[in-house]
Amino acid sequence: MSNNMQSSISIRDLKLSFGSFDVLKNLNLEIGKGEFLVLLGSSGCGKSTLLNCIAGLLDVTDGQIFINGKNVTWEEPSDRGIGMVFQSYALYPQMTVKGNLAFGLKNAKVPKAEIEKRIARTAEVLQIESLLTRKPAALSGGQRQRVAIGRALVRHVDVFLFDEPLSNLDAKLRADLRVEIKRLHHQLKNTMIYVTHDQVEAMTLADRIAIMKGGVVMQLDSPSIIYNRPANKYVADFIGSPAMNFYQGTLDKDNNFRGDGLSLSVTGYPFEEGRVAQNQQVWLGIRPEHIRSADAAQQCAVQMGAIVELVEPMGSDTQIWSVVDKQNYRFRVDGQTEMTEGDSIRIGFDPENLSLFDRDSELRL
Amino acid sequence: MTDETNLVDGPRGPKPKRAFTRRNIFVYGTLLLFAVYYLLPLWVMVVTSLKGMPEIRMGNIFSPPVEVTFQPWVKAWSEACTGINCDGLSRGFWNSIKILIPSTIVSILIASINGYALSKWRFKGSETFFAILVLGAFIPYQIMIYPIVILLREAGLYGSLWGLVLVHTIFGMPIMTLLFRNYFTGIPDELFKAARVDGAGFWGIFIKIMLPMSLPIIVVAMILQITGIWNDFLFGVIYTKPDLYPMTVQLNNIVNSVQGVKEYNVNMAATLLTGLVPLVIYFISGKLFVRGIAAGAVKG
Amino acid sequence: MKMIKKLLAAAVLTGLSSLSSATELEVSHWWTSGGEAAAVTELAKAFDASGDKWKDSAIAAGGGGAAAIIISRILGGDPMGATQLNHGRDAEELIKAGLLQDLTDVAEKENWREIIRPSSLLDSCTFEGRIYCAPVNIHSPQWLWLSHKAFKDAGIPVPKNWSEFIAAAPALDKAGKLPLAVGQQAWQSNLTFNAITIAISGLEPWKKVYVDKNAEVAGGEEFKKVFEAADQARKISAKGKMQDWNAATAMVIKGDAGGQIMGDWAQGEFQLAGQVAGEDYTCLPGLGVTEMISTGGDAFYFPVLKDAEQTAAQKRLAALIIQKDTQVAFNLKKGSLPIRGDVDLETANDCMKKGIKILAGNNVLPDLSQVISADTMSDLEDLMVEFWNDPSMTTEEAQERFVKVIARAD
Amino acid sequence: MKNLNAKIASIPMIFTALVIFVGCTAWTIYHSFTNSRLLPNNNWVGFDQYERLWDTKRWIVSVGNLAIYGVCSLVISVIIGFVLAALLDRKIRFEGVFRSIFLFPFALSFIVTGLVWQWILNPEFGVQKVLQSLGWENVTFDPLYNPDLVIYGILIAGIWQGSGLIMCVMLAGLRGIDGDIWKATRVDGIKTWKTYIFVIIPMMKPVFVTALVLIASGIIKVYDLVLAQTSGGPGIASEVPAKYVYDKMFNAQNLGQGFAASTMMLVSVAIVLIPWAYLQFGGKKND
Repeated sequence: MSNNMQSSISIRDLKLSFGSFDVLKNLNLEIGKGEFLVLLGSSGCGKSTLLNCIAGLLDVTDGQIFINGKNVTWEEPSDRGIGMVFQSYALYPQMTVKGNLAFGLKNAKVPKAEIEKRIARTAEVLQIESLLTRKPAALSGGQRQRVAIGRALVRHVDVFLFDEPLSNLDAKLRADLRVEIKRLHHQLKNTMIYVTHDQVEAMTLADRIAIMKGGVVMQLDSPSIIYNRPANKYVADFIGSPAMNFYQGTLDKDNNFRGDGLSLSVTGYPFEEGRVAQNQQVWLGIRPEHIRSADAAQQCAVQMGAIVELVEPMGSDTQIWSVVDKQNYRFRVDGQTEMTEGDSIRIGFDPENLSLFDRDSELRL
Repeated sequence: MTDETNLVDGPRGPKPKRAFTRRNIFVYGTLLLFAVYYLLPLWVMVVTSLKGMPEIRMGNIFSPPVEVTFQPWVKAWSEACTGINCDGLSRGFWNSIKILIPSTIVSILIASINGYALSKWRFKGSETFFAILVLGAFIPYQIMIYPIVILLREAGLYGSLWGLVLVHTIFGMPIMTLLFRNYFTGIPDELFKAARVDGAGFWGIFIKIMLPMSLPIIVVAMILQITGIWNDFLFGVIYTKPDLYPMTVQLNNIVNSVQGVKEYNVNMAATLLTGLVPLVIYFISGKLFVRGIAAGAVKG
Repeated sequence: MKMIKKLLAAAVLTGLSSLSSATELEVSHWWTSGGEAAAVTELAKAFDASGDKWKDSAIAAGGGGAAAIIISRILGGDPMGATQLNHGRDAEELIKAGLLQDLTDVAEKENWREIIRPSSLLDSCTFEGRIYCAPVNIHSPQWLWLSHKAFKDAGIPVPKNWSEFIAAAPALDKAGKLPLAVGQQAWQSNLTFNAITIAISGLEPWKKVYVDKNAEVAGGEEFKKVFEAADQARKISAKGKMQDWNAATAMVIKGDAGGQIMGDWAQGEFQLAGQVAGEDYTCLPGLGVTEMISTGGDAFYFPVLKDAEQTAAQKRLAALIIQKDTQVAFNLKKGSLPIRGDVDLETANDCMKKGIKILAGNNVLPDLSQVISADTMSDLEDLMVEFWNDPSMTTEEAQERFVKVIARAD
Repeated sequence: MKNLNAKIASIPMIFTALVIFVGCTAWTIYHSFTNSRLLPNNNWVGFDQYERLWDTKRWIVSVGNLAIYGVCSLVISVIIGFVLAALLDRKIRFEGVFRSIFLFPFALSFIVTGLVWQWILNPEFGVQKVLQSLGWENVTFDPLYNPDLVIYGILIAGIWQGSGLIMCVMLAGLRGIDGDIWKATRVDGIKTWKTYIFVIIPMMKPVFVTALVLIASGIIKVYDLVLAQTSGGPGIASEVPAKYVYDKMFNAQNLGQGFAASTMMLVSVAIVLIPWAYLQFGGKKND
């Protein structure tokens, strides 16, 4: 019925309010077939709420949801052609792994042979064949989450929804399973929507990331664009660790930035088309990894002298907190650095790596 | 993205909800049905206590009184007779108050000390005593009734107010101790250790740090004990004398000593009066009451 | 506010009264029905008038339950000043334990041996030659009380004995009356059965079973008849739904029931309702068959108290109870017989006079509580209350269990 | 000495645990093997009291009543408690009001409960009369006066008083269930009632066990309720063990018999308690 074939899920003017509080505000989103979309944001931004609306677990206040071209706004979750994986795994504790995988299918009256076939296939894909007769209590966290993924998998659906699936796992398992999910996506080519607050997960997994705040999508783009050309100051600040350095100042017509002890020309900065600072009040941001030091600084368009205040060795690299004219400049150097506190060094950066934001709208210039 | 018009079709916004779905009728219907079952006796008590005897004989126990009279209440409170004493339930009420106040205070005080010692000052054997105490909550009272009569007699407390206070303290101890022990266990050890480093001792820490912090649990304990002690019948009848009979015992006496015709309206007024204190506590304390019984759920 | 004032006033009053020289004695009893309360008020008045203070502590739990509370208080070491107790075996162990006051000196001074009639009353207060209780009245449980109104409504004459009564039952039933009213408490079932026993079996088998504990007789022909008679009685009482004895009496008074087997204390209820013996109701001692009554009754015991003042007051109360005036005043209200032969009961009604006559003829037998222990009594009560209320229990089964109880009895 | 103050402060607890709970229980058990009458004595008679006890119709009836009352009140309280809790958990309006209504009888004493239901079930004035006056002339509804039904009459009152507590325990259990489980069943398309039966109830096993222990340990103590409602009648049709103990100890002045009966009560509690303790503490290893 729809010629909207490349779009797997589309969300139109979605609104959700609890009482007078709007959790989601007129949200529009198009998710392509086979796309891996990550909803990223800090807690309370509405990302899980959005996922629950897509799943049909929450009734929307206004707007529409289409999955595979079909209007599912009023459909039950089980009729939407989705599978879902939860943070707490939500396995049925009294059933074996096999029972967990089969429960929904049996209930949907899928023939027995078909159920067996699907379970066998799923178990193989997820490498949980040996666990089928165990109960969830006898599984490790990672194994449980595989089973939970398996439960979504056996449903043979086009859309997978993940609600912070890795948050309950320890760091190492999380990294392993992340890779696994990515591999799975390559293998199955399903549409996947993945909610997380972890930017590493987001950056590594996503085809596109939707950064949310206060029920609104701040930016929807590929990870590299989000990282390199954040659409506003919030996104710039949220993505990247350590966070971006920010300085206040004014930008004159000749592209000279002045403020916070900095005075430089931003010639070479890739301005957004048609965007101009309203009253020349701007934020200037620079990512720590774009600040060069020592010899590398000599090649930079902007250079200055700084004092090392604090050295934080992290193993593979080292974070340096330096001060120029009472302003902090955080940056990253090689792990083998010999810089120590109190050293006078030279640092520098290039204008094309900067980010400029309007002070009022906080939008990227 | 491509064809806007196509997409705007179909359902939009919240799924339409009808008030009278089968589910709603079932849910609210069942709840209302049970609400009637639970409320009916209260209603019957109230209406019966406000009717005159002729109306009770003629009418329907569920119907509201045609002519409201407060005479049964007056009689139940201050005129109903047991033997030649005709001072109604009022004596039992004041007796219950007399029993209630010291019993509640003493039992909570002792239980809070127990809980404190058990959570922060464990000594060899303390866990064993605690286990015995908790298991003791499940022992039928009947098995301990008689030996306690002997113990109280030997202590010279039998029949006295303090004897009954002691009995309430003893039988309230398992659940109360459990309550306080669990609460104090939840208070970080660091706080306790810091106080010890500062030189405070067993009692110092208890009075200056633990007690002020335990106000919420004390309220819960009080609700539990007040309703429990107020509603007690068995201990009141066995361990006190008629002078000190609590309200429940006196209620039973008044209802069972028939002089002439049974006055059901007076009986119901007396019953309501006796239930009033715990009911008021219940409706005032609301959620705390629920918390109390949830905490006391292991009681028995 | 008013309440507080009242309280203060009460506190002041009690404070004042304890200042005076009167000694306060707490007296426990289980007289809680209307007629009983009226009678006990007479005792209290007399005691207060003598300068002491009667502190009433009535226990409404029916004889058995009240005795439990009384005994546990005596055992618990916080006894009352005086207490009603069935004289008989209830008290034996208490006396043995030295918990009850020896009244021998009072008895000698007041010459109880001479006054108290029948002398068996004093005998049951005597233990190893010492006297421990003051009998207050004679109660005989074997009376059939009949409502004239009920029979009139049914259009038949008032029966003169048990068999006539049984014969009249269908007519009463037809007239919408409950033929026989029996309260559902265990002691009432037992009392009714015992009265029927004496009427049906006569004296000798009764004595063999209850005094000698002869199980063979209990299982024999005579008692088979007793159980059959009891079965008839239970059938004509089956529709009654009351618990208390005075609720049953009330039905007789109102004419809703034909009759009730109850002790002579029921008299008090009729009197209180303003009814006249012979006109409004008829009483048949020994159910009109065997004109015998048992000389049980109430007696006061005086637990040992530490305070000398109170001990003296106890003895004063003991003496007072036996005195003529007290006896008359109390027994007239209570409907029971006085414990001395020399009182003038001119004012007594028909029923009491019948009793006095039987007593004078010395047609007496011991009270149940004097010949069997509380334990056996409770076994009997358990059996009888079940028999009375469970129509499916056959007479054979009941008798079989009865034999077992008697065989075990002491 | 270390912890001296703590030990001193624990004296009341130690006293209660050892002297009352252990000592008094042992004392009673010991004396159940004597022929103590009004006063306790040491005349050892072996199992005589127990033989007599189990040969006594009233005790058998009492135990039977307790069994009926116990099983019914376990089953019904758990069903009512769970159904109400489940309904309240369905995000309904006026949840607080309903909860208050279901729980308030728990604040009332058994004496009050017994008297109210005695009144409502009174055939002369209560439900029976109302039904008859509504036109069902031949209806009889007098459970308290029918030996075969009386225990159910008491049951109605007992459940009225106690099921609110079970509802509370169940509600706490339901609220403790991970919300994701519910979401998972919706995604799987499981019907609500199926979810309760196959997923939620199995998950609430510990809550059910707690509820059962709660009810069971309360049942054995039932005394006030029977006393107020029927006094054991009609006949001995509604007698219960706790009342037997009390009557034998104090009325019949046969302590030995009362002690034997109370010891049997303890034994039956142990029968309930030991499997529970096993489940509660032994079962943890499997989790």
